[in-house]
Amino acid sequence: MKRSSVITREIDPASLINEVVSPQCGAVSLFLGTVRDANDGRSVSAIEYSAYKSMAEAELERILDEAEERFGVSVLVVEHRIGLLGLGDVSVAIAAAHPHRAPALDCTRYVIEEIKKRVPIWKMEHYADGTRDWVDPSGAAQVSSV
Amino acid sequence: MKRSSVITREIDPASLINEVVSPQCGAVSLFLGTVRDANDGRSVSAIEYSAYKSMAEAELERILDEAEERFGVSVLVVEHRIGLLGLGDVSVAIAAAHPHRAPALDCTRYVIEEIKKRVPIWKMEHYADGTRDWVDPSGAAQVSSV
Amino acid sequence: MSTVTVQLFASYAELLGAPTVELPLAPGSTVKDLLSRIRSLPGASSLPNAPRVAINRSFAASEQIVEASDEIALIPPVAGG
Amino acid sequence: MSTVTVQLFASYAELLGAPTVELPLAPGSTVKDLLSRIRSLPGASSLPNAPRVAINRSFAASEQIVEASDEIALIPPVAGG
Repeated sequence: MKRSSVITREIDPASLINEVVSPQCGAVSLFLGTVRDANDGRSVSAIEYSAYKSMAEAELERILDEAEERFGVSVLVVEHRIGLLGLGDVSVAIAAAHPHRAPALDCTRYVIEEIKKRVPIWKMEHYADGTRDWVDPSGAAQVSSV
Repeated sequence: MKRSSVITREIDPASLINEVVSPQCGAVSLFLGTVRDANDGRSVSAIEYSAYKSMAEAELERILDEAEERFGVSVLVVEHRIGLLGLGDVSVAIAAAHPHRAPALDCTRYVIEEIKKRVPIWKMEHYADGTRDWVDPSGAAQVSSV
Repeated sequence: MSTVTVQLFASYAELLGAPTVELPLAPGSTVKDLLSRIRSLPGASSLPNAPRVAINRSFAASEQIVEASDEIALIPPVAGG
Repeated sequence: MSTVTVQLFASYAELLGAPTVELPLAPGSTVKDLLSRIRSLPGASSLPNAPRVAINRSFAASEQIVEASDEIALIPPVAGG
């Protein structure tokens, strides 16, 4: 059972856990990305996530297929939220279950690393001082925003 | 905020998540150990966990201190349940939060690996055929049970 | 000569002032050809040297041929998670 | 000569038929000395060669001196998680 989606509603970590827990699996690994109040020394007040939704979902599906192939994890759910998120809100959740712990843990890490590299989702950070900016983790020239 | 305990009530993963999520941390890693329906080719019906409780809690505390020192993770909660657990029940939960994902993930893995090595908790597996046996992951001579 | 629509997102949509641009496409054009056409548009001079391009929802190599029926998008540095 | 109580758990408690055993302790005795006394008890022959010992809720080395006031326990192979 593998599933991924890009959603606008709130992510409910408990329901993801319930979705993957089963008597066949002895280990569940859950990763949550949440909106942090600071980035690069600037005070953040909110983050606006946007996506190329159809490609983001296709790319997530490819990542889950790779994860299954690499780690043998077939119980794997990913949700990425887009829209305006407040501090502490969950932006991404990855839940993996496996009979043994190592594949569940390895798989979760793989999925979050790949999401950060290649899923077409962007964030515009809103700062406490009223300014905002696109986040560019690649370190390429920042495009300054309004 | 670090906390660990050996408990007899049900573990509620959602409440552990709520305990560690904060606007200061962008990453939460949760690991759950659950009761699996099979082990070493035998069909398991339940697992009875017992502990040297005072030492288990002391050892957990030492593990959390080491994890904080190694990974800089100071928001870290561990609960280990003992007693008779049914299939799919959560036996252990580790929740770690950190501003960045790598320390949160590394920390969770460290804690579960150390728990398995040195926290004085034992399981007696109950099998579908009515027999039961102590689990000895060390591979030392199994002490056969009733 | 046909016309293709290129989708723009996030900072790139802001730079070019629109969520899509229409471009003429000569038969046999590659991703690279398309990019040099895009670069001549107003606002596009601030694009990085080799922005990532997706064809039909997959990242494309610069030598890949672009078809008029393709779904084409320019992908700014991603920041998901 | 004083007396110490050794706590037993799980499979070890089952082997020795009790959750604790009382043992005489000569001054200056080490963990190793204690273990050889334990090994002479009924049921203890099935114990592994060097079972882990905890003194005051920490694992102890075999040369550690045992005091009469110590909290002593034999730790079977752990299986938490």
